Amino acid sequence: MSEIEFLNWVRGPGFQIAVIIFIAGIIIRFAEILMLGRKANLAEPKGSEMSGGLHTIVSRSFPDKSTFQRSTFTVVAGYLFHIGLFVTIFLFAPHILMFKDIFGFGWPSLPTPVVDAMAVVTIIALLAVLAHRMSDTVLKFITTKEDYLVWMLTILPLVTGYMAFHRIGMTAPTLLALHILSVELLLVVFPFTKLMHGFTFALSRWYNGAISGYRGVQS
Amino acid sequence: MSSSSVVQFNIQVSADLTQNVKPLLHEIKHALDNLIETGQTTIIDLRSIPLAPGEEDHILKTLGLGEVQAKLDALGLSEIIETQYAGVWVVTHYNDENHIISRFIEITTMPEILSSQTEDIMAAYSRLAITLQDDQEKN
Amino acid sequence: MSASLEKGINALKEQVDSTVASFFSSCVHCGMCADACLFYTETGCPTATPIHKVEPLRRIWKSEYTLLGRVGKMFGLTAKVDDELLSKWETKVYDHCTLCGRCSMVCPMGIDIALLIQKTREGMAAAGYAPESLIGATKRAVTIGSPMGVKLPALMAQIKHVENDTGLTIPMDVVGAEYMLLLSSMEIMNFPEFIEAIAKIFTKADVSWTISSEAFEATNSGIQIGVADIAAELVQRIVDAAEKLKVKTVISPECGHAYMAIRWEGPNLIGKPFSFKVRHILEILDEFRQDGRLKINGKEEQRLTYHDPCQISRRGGVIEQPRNLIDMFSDNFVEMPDAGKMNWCCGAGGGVSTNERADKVRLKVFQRKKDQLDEIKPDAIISACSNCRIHLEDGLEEYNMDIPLMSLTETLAEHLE
Amino acid sequence: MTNDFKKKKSQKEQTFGDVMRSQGVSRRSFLKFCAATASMMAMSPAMIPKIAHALENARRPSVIWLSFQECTGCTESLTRAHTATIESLIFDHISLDYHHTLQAAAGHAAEEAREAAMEENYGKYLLVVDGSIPMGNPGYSTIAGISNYDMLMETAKGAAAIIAVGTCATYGGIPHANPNPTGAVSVNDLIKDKPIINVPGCPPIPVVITGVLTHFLTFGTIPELDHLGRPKVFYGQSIHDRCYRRPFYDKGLFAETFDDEGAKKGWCLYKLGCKGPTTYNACATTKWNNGTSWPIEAGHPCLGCSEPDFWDGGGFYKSLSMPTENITQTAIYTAAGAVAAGVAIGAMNKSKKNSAIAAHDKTTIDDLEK
Amino acid sequence: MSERIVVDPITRIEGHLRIEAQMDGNKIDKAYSSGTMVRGIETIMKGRDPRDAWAFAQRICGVCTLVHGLASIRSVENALDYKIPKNADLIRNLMSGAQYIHDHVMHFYHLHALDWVDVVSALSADPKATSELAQSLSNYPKSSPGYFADMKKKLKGFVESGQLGIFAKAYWGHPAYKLPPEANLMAVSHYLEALSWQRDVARLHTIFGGKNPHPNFVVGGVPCAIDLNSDSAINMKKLSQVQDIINQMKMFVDQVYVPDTLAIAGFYKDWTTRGEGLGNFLTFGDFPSNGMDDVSGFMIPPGAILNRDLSTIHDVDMNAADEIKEYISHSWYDYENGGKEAGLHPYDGETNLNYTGPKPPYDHLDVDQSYSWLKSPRWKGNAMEVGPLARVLMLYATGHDQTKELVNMTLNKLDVPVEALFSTLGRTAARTLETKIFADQMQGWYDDLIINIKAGETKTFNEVLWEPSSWPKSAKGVGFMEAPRGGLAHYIVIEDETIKNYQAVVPSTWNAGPRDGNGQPGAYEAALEDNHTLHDVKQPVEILRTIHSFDPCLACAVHLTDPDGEEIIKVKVK
Repeated sequence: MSEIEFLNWVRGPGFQIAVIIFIAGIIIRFAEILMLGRKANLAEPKGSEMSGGLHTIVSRSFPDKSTFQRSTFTVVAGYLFHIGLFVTIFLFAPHILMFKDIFGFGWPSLPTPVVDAMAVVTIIALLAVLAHRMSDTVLKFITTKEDYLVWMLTILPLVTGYMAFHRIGMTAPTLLALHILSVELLLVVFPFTKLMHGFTFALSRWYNGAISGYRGVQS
Repeated sequence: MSSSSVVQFNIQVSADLTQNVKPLLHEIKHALDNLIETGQTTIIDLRSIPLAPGEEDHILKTLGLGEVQAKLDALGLSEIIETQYAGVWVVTHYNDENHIISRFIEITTMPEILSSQTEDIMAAYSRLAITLQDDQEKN
Repeated sequence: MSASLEKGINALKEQVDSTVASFFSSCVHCGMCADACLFYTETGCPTATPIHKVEPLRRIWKSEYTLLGRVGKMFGLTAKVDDELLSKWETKVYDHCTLCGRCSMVCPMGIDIALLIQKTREGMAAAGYAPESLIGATKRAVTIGSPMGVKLPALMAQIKHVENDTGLTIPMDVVGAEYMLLLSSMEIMNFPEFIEAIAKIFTKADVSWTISSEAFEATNSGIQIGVADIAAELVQRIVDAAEKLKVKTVISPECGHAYMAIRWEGPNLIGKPFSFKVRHILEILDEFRQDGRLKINGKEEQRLTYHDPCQISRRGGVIEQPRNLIDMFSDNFVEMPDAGKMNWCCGAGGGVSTNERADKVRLKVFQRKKDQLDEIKPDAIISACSNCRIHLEDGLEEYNMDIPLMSLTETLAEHLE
Repeated sequence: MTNDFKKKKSQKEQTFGDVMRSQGVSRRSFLKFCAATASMMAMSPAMIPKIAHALENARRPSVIWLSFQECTGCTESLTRAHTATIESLIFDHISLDYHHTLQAAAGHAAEEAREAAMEENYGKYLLVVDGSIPMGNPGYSTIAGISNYDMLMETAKGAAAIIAVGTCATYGGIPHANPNPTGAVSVNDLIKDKPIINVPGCPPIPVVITGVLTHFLTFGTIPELDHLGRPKVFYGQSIHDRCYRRPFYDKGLFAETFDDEGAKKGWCLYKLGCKGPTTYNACATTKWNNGTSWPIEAGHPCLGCSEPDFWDGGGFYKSLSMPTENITQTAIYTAAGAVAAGVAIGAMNKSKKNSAIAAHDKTTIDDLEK
Repeated sequence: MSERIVVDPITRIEGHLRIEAQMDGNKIDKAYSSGTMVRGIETIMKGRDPRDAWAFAQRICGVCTLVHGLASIRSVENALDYKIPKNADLIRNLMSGAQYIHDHVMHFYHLHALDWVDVVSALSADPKATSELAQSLSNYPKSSPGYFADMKKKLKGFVESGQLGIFAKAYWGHPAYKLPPEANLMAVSHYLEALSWQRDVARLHTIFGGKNPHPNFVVGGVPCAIDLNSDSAINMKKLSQVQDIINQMKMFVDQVYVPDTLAIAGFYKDWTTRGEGLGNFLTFGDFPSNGMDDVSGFMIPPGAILNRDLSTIHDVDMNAADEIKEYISHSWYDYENGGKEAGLHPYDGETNLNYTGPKPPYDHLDVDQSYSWLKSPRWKGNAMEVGPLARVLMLYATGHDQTKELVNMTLNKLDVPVEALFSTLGRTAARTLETKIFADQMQGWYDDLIINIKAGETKTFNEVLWEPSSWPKSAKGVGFMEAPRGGLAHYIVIEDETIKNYQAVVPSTWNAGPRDGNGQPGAYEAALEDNHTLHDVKQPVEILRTIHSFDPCLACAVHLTDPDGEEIIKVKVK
């Protein structure tokens, strides 16, 4: 297979397969979760599930002072790579074109050098996260193979994307194809790993907030 | 013919698009320094550098026009121009139809193409000898 | 597979619902829950990481309720729940967790880890992996009516004592009373001052109240050990008594998990809404305050602080009320760091105090409370949970701290006109 | 009269230097020619003396040009070369002994010319091929009743080297595009035992064709090739890397349509589908038709024509970051299917849980004490 | 028994053409024209983005290089009712006009001239006499004795090298060559001049389309933006280059091409009485001044002429189901809808490959069965000739002043009657005359463009229908034009934003197509059957003259599609 054939494959059938697994996986995962159901709370409510749930969806993005002090690294590095991922995925002009092709609409992009710098920051943040994970007593203890796999699959599109943009090491079509392929791998594992938190975070935060909200506590 | 507009020095130049212009001028500076220090000459093929429309004109304009301008007629016209920076020459070759076929910036005391070539000198010698012999025979 | 293990696994399967599934789906192993757990912060032992403690439940969710896990299970790739796992996890789940729910508050994914532990205990208990002392307490609660073995005569004796001391009447089995007061065994046996204080306040506030001779015990060992069937049985006793006496409101005393059990879990355990209201004593007192039924005489000048019992504050939503009440008699109130819904557990809730095996660790993790107290150096501590009180006293003694400890209700009663 | 055209064996071995001298070309002119040649071959000016020496001694080889499934665009492109013009090429550099579009002879005579050139220059002639070869059926393309495959194999046998000109000959090109109705293949799909230089492009840049020819004629060697068999001097860098619009890409300034402000100011054409980033060719430096312009300068995105399978790259106006298939439709169908599957799987979960509840065995204190 | 002679390959054309002639003694009795190569571009185009179609269609032919691109663009615009800015029409006219001039000159000198010009004879020319001849014809500057002496020297050196290259094995010395040595030397010189000239004028395409061959187009306008203040758009510098090119075109056509044609024609007047062929002529019309919807603004009017009757111009309806149909009685195709005998309008056209010819290598085709990859298009059942002759006749018949003037001048100069137009030579002359008309017209389009730009109108592209989501669910359209070789029409059916069917009905199918079911021959065949006696059947230069007068361009003429219909024959590896 020539490199352009490879590129055509990852842009065509490969991408389709990845999207099919991604979408089907997510929907199935949600069905799996939601259809398990949850018993209605019979206790006399003191507050609102809805307002508690909605509040928590937002509020858990902002740790309280004491938590921030205790988990400074996790919070800062987490913020950095999440923002970095958001910027590099959603605010890079070529990516927006892809979304436009799929959704039918686009949005403004950030200047390429900003995205480029952000990619570097994100890669560094992810490396730091890994180093932290491998050195911190708790993290080392609770980390599973899946965590390393997911880390690898998350940083791979960034690294290949960075290499493709700066054309490091291989020919441009190969680099671009590898970049797209790495994204496809990410899409494929997404629904079946902890990456799913990208979607279920809202659900779990909502439940947490709803449980507390019902009792009149803001969580 | 458009290409007969040999070297146009008064063209309006817009923003420096590719950012190749400045490095090129710096390279010329280094080559000049090298020429002074070691006597080594440098030739830069302008066609090998990706330039935006208008940039070649910008370079030529920056280099300006110096004291020496020579024209060759060898399989089409050639123009050899010393720029306002002595030692920096712009050599432009045209084909029979007056199309530019190549353009070089040479950093040298004198471009090789201007010198008489040994083979040509030898051929000239024998031609001259024959002419003189013919004259002798005629007379 | 042994029958008990099978039963345990089945119990775990029953526990998985959409909340559990969404929680496990969201965990990214960030480890922030560890920093929120005093069992980790004070021991430095990573096995105390909250999310780690719910591994048995996670395995059941994964292998039974996820596509990938089910496929993996077919090929023997998905991790299994077995006796070895459960026995290993027994201490993690019972000794190293007070169900304080602080981890549930910091998880960036919003995972209610305390809830998951509660559910895990259901499986552990069903499979026979519960601490002996908790089993004993539960047995006493079911058979005798109180985990500490307090029977009606003991209560009546204490009441008699109080009535003699104060000249007040403590109404028993008054049909049609507005409030029915529950008491925890500890209050009956260790802090009869509490009964006295209530009698004093209620009399002054002029409310109709009563204690049921058939269901006076507020605590619920079923909740602590994690056996819903037993918890429901214990709740049912109170419901029956309250219905029999036709009271409007049942008052949960100064006991954290009792409030949780009767107020929030009760109706769900018995499967139907209550025909009466349930309030914590502090809620009632605060209502009195609002209604102007409490007149205060003189103020404490001591530097007071308030220890939030987890099940009342963070898990129960009674946070403002104690502070309103303290304000009535104190001008020198100081909050601990992280006070309110983020306050740290004393270290003995969730059945840990009952679990003799955990005595050492609960005193060790008291260090956290000590640090909090060291920072503000109060003259006295007020709390509103008899379980907290006992453990705080133990802790203060262990760490040679000479700080008096007071019950909010009792202190309030002292300051009544 | 044809007698005048009888070969004079003694003169056949003339070198290029001899030809130049016999035409009275001076050394200086020759050097100038070499300078232009170096420039055309994208070689460093430092190579000029070497080129001069090599050219001096270069012979005028026989070239056989075969056209198969093609559009003649490659030949047309060859005629547009301004350095080593087609005239100087066919009169001075090479002996173009067979070329459909240009040769005078037709029919049997044309075939005789090919056969004669093959016989007389066996092992030495250069074979140039444009067009793909249909393997679906020999009848899909014939010349003189001979299938393209047979003619290629027969002619390749005695060739010193083969130059595959154009994307059809190098990678199969447009006939090879999906669904490849004639089973078109490239030259190097069929020939494995000869050196092959691939000169792709649809068509290739005129001076790249002559540049490659000249390189072979000058040095008698195959230039350094990349992994796709392309001469690195011309195909060593991507269009994007040498594009004068690259700074706009880096700044994130893109033309959104063909005549908006961006288009007028020469902003990057990435959003309009430019394949420059994945295309290796010399357009950005050599430009087209004597440096007049090139597609991107003329406002059109690069089609990627020097790359294999560029026809199947998912649309010329779809940018490289866009999927080539209709993902929206895929997503909608998938979602619909997945909802059904999800409901089924969810129902399995639900029933599993219900059976667990049904299997609930009430726990009593006796159980606990066991 | 009569002899069957075969000319394959027909060289100096685009594509792969084979002619078989059934002889009656030395006279051609029946001629058979066969296209021998097929690629399947129409099949390949199915399912693709209609906006991409032009690039595929353009690769139908690299000689006509832009015409299929333009016809394709127009078909999409017609289907979508997509209006384009005035500037885009003017630039397209300029590009198309340049194509004519470039293509016709190259055809004359590089593809056709060697049928009339004996290169060997040029070696015996007197440069001085050649110079006098040249100067008597025009004031083209390169006509000094020294110039022709140089040319002769160059040619001599070439011949003496012993490697004749492209001139090897031709029919040099054939008695059919009638030019004096001086005319031959002049023509050979101009052969070389034209090579260099074409290189230069092709740059017009490069300026607007980025390259040549295969310049770029875009549905909805042209890709090049206009901005006089930008280095990176069409600016004054580029426009003045265009003006220079137009001047060069005009100069060469006026001073070299037209005089050479007339001079050479003067020696071959016998060729005004043969090679007529069908006598039916067809044009689709082109070069709009007011968009493709306004036929009255076309420079070349559409119409059909039957049986040489110039007084009656029949209307042509591109979309009428009963006018244009393609037949496959003698073509290697099969119609699912109607079989071998049916004729299909291009919207319903099919191209199912069905090779039934002899297995290569073969000597003769079976002309009673299918014998070509070309179909047989017919207009209202009539075989029609398209191309320069059809256009000149159409312009002549509709009273186009310059055409009348040029035609009359030519007839007078050659001293032949008007019937001489219907011949091999008439066809070649018509090509020269229309080149002159286009070379003059180029300036008009250029001036209009400049006026527009100076008035501040710089729009070159209409983005309104660019996004496929804005298109109707289904649409069909025809993009027609006059290509240098004749009327060209691309038919497109668009469904769900992709191409459902695509059919190109091209000039060489009209001209080079095989017989239809009624035995009615195509234009090549009919022309060859008209009064062709071969002097030497082994050197059939006469066939080349008539065939080349049509300027064959075969790649375009070849259809094909469904791979299902193909018969796979294993290739034997020797």
